[in-house]
Amino acid sequence: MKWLSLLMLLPLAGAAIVSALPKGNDKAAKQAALGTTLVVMVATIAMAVGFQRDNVDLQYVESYAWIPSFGINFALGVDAIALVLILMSTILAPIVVLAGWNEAHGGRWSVKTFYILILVLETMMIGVFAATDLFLFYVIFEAMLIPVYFLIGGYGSGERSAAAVKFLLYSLFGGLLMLAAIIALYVMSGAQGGHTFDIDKLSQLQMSSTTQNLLFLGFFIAFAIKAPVWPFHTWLPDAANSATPGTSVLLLGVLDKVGTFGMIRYCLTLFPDASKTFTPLIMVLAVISILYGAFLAIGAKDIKRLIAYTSISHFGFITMGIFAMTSQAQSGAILYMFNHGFSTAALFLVAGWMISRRGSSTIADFGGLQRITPIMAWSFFIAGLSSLALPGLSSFVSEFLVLVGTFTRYPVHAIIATFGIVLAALYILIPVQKALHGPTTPGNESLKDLNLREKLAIAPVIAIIVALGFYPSPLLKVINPAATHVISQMGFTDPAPSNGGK
Amino acid sequence: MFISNTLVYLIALPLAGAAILLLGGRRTNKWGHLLATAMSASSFGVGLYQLMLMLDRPTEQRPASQKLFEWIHVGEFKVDAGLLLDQLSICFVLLITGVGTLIHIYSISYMSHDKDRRRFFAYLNLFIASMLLLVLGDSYLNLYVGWEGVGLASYLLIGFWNQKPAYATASKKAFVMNRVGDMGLSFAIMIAFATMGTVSFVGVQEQVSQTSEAALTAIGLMLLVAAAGKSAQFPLQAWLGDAMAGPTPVSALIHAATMVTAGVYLITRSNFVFDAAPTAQLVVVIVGAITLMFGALIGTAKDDIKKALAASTMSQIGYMTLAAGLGPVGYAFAIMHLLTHGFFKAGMFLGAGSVMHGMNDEVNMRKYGALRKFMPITFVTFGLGYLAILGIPPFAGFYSKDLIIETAFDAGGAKGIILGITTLIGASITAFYMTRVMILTFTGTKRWDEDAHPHESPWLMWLPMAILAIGSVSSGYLLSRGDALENWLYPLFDHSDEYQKHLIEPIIVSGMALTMVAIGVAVAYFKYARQEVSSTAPEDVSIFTKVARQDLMQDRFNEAVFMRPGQALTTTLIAADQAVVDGAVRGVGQVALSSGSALRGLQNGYVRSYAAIILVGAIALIAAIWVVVS
Amino acid sequence: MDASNYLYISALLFTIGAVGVVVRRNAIVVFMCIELMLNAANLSLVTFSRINGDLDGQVMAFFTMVVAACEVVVGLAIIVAIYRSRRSASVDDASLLKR
Amino acid sequence: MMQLALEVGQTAQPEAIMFWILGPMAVAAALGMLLVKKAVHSAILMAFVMIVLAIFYIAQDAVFLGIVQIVVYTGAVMMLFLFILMLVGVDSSDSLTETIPGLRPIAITAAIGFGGLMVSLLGRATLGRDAIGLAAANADGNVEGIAMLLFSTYVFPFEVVSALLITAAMGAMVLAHQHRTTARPTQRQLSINRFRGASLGTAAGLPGPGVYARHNAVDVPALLPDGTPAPTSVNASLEARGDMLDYKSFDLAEVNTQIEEEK
Repeated sequence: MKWLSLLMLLPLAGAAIVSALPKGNDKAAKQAALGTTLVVMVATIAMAVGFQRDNVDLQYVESYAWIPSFGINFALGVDAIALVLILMSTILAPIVVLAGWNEAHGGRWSVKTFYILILVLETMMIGVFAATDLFLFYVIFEAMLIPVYFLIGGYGSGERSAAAVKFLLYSLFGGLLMLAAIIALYVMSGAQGGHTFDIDKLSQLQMSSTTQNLLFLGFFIAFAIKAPVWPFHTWLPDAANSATPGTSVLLLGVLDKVGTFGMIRYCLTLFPDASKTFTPLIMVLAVISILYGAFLAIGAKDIKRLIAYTSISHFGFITMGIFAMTSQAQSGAILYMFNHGFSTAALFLVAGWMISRRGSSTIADFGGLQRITPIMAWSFFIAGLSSLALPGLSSFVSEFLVLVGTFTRYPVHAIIATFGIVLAALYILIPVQKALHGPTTPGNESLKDLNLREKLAIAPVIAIIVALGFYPSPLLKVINPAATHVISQMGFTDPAPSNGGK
Repeated sequence: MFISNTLVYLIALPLAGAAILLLGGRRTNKWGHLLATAMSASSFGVGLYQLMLMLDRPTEQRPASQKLFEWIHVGEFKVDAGLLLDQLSICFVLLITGVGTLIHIYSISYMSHDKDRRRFFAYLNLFIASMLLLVLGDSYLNLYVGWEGVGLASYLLIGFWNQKPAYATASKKAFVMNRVGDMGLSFAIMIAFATMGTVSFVGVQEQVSQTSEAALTAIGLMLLVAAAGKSAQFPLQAWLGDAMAGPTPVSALIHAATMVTAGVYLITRSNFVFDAAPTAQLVVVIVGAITLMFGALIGTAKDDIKKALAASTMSQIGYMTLAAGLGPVGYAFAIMHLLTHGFFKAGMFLGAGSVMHGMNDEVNMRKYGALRKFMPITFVTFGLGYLAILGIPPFAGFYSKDLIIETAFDAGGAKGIILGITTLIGASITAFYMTRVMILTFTGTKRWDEDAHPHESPWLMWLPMAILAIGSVSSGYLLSRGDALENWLYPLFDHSDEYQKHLIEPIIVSGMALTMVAIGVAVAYFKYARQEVSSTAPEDVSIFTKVARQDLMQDRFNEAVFMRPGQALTTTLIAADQAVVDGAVRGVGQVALSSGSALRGLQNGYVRSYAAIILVGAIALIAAIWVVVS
Repeated sequence: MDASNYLYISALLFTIGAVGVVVRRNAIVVFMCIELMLNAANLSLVTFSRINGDLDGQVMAFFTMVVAACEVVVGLAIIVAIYRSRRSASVDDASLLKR
Repeated sequence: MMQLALEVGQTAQPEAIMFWILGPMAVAAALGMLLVKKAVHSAILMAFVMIVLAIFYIAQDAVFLGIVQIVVYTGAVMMLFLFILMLVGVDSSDSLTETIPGLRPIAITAAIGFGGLMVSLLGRATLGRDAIGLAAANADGNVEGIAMLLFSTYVFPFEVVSALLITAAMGAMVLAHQHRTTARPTQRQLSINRFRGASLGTAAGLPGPGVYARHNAVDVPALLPDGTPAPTSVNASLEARGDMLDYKSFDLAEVNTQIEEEK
């Protein structure tokens, strides 16, 4: 069964259905979108069940000739990393639709358009992780910008157009560098046995170290902007601040993962030597991201901005894990990508509800919500705890794996990064104190608690956060072989216990 | 090792209680407190059952373990969700569930007027579960889960009345300072994994002999940082006083009897590490000594009864830490003091709660006085705890504290003398401030506010106090009779360097200790019982008192060294992010824009100037050709 | 007689034509200067033809003449059209392209 | 100087003589084109340059082109220019003052640079190489040679060029065609306008030049009955060109406005 193309076609079909609906029937559009995303989610889970977890090769491989004269194929396939991320994306999609039931109202265009954009975006989210042809990957990588651009610019708030343009410019700049590198790879492949965009074949290319370094940078900067890694991060707070909460979830939860996913799939695989050359630099950038994002989050006055900054910190952890080159750090980083999707989703969705009820996103405008809207407050609190990596919640497992794995090879980096956990406590507890605790401030007395739809949306997210905190094994068992494979391909093995030099 | 499959119920019962109460919401308001108490009590029951099972087994079979499921397996990093119940943890299990249950019972009445009582009990159960996980975890990482779990429960309970901004701040402060300690624990785990390849207690113990002392010292010091954070030891002690914002039963359970002693548990549990790292041990002792004096000094100046008790707690844990740092001999005494302290300090806190209950939640001791007649049971239970903490024979503190003082002297040399004298002076100051608390609260003249109507608390409240008072009286004797606790814990600790002969005869040490205590009591008596006590704190006091009232400047220090620079850094970074990082990007755009508008001047619309530009371009082209040709 | 002398004079005429295009404002004079440049180029072509000993250069010059004729026709028509609407034959007055 | 004289003497063949006489004249005429104020003069100078070029062509064995140059350029194209000049008339565009600041220095500098570069490049490229000459190519006659090439090798471009010519003619017609936006005024309408206009002063038409004037020439204004010159009596183009004589000089200083009744 052609699972992957089916997965990609389903949301498109949903989009077609939504677009065929009569004008003005918003409810039907929402229901169709929700139904589609649920079907996709079920299909993805069905696919994931059949995944052979000890097989490190690509699975569910499909390939169709697309532009034969350039050797371009519509080639799909997943390894464990891609599978996990696709799973995350497709689980998040219905949650986002359900949670943001009313966020399309008041946009520049119709509600129908909003859901068409979301569904098209879902197709691309699946495609970008499943693509095994570099050209296909690039096309989707760039094409994803289009729906997001319209989602931010058309349905956001505040300076949405400026934010959308900033997002687009940053991403296009990175994409341009990557395009140059991709063309270079293509040309070189022509000189070494036939033009191709196939990743496997491209990874066999022989190139000088200078070439490899340059091409690596082309890819890495594109992914670092996407991820985002300091100092390429400034688009994220603006975009997250202006986008609707649902869009922000997809933006931070899924789209940004393309960056870190790309680092593993493309940077490490295609340019192993250059990766090693640049690892010291990248590790430093990652550590800076961790602390920098945390500090900015501590000082943030706007709740959406705060969440965006925390994500910068978390992406620092992911990047650090990827380049630390130990199986713990690698597994941790991959697991972190999955977990971060959910903890950020929870934070953003609840923050979105808070903001839509209060009509303000300034933290200082809230106060004493715990007594007015206990369920909403608790949801936010648990999401926050997950974000600060409290043991027993999912982020802890991944964050600790990253730290412990990094420590075995880069103790200094790991130690500095660990200071991030104290800062994390601050950046979560400060808004918790200001918004949820304290006396109920004027303007908050009559806020309504979560309704059934919202509870239904947030419950699975929190369930996943808690469940994976206590029992991450099912995911880890899928991830581990892939992570170990990446490490061994790079020629690394886990450092043996040093016994402290005895 | 014995494989048990019932250990999990210890944790599962209170955890289920917490889950039911939190998820059940208002529906469980009516019976929630009862369920929580029942869960705690049944967990205690399971603990007793486990103890019986343990006693049935031969010594080397006593530790029991249970593997629940595979938690994190990545490469060589293998951590199972596993529980370990040995002679050390059973002490804690019984203390936690026992005292915990008593405090549940107490809280039923104490919190009966609070409309959020259900939530309070849910948190209490959550705390019990986390604390049990802390002491039952079979690896440092499992311990870590419980470690942060109790931190969370503590955060929730300190901030239980978080509608008051100060209380919310106190809870945040506690959590963040605890996190600093947690960071130490993270480091310890990381170093342990990097050097030994394992993080389980058993694994680390096996690997100690193959590991360099430097690594072990590093692990030990990091564990000490963790312990300092959780146990309010110097320099991470500042949160404990503020933590008194929580309801009094919380102070009794978490911030006196159980959670704050987790640091001592951690050090004792890691005895194999510390035994092999003398430097780390020395630092432990120093931290303990500093804290015991620090806490004691703060205690002398506090008028808030709970804060005085909190300072006392800090000081007493300093004793335990000091003992734990003295090596194999000290571990058992640290644990003994921990257990007796659990009884008498919890009892006194509950007594304080009872007093507050009768005095409209007044905490200022200067507004008490002469409560003996109105609250006889509270007076008696509190008084028994008082005698215990002073170390008057035959009360519990006598057995445990004297042993620590003895051991301190036994350390030998200058170290022994310094430590011994420190502990003796600490005992004297303890006697002073505890006597002060007693006198100010229960004797002397009435200094109440007019609307105060002191009365004895209901039986649900005094019963736990009474039980704890019995513990304060008897636990010391029971635990030290025939060195019961020492022998019980004996198999866990390394006794390669057997008991040294006492350098000073125990009886002399006891004599010295009692003399010091008597001096302390006497000073307090003359200062507070023989003079009129004003109901407001006098302002014309010595600089030392002023400093002590401000907790020896600990908050000022933290503010000046960490908070203000941190805030400045944050503000700077935010500005810099806008100006420099984002500014660089926007600068590029600006350059493009301004060069565009500069170049736009060339497009003036006049065909002739375009033609001139073409001409110049042609010249450039020809010049280029010319250069290439030549 | 060195044939390259013709080339020099061609270069000179071409340069003069180019300057004329830039400095004169009357569209008709500008046009004439363009014609001058084309003719200078033609002279070069003819000279090249002579230097190389074949007639391709002359054919090329012939084509240039035809194209130049077309250009003149269309160009002058444009001038007339512009003059009609703007009452001016100054190229500076036809500067609607700016900004 | 000696050397130059010698060379001139050595190359004192007919072609060289012709070149050294006509070449400077052509350059001078081209320069004059830039410098004279009136477009008509430019056109005349241009025509001269073209004729010189035609002679050069013929001198270089390009008889056909030389003739075509005279017929097409000097005859047709330049006449076209003159026609258009007449149509457009004269206006301020003939002024030689520069209106775009800095353009003239740039143009002159560029011209010197351009010319210098061209000359030096040409010097490098051709100096010291003898021309092959067209004697062989023109063996069958120049016209026949060109015809051979045009209708064989270059037949396709030739056809394309013919299409271009036709298109250009079409284009010129389209561009020159005037769209009327209002109905053409009838004679009646014109007549009404003339008499119902703002003043009756022009009802009889503009005064012709030279009326009541001392000179009967187009550039002499008519005099009004009170003896002052009438500015409207001289063609505006003449005025714009400054070709008009100063009419003040035609002012009748002493006019006896007292009309004596004839008896």
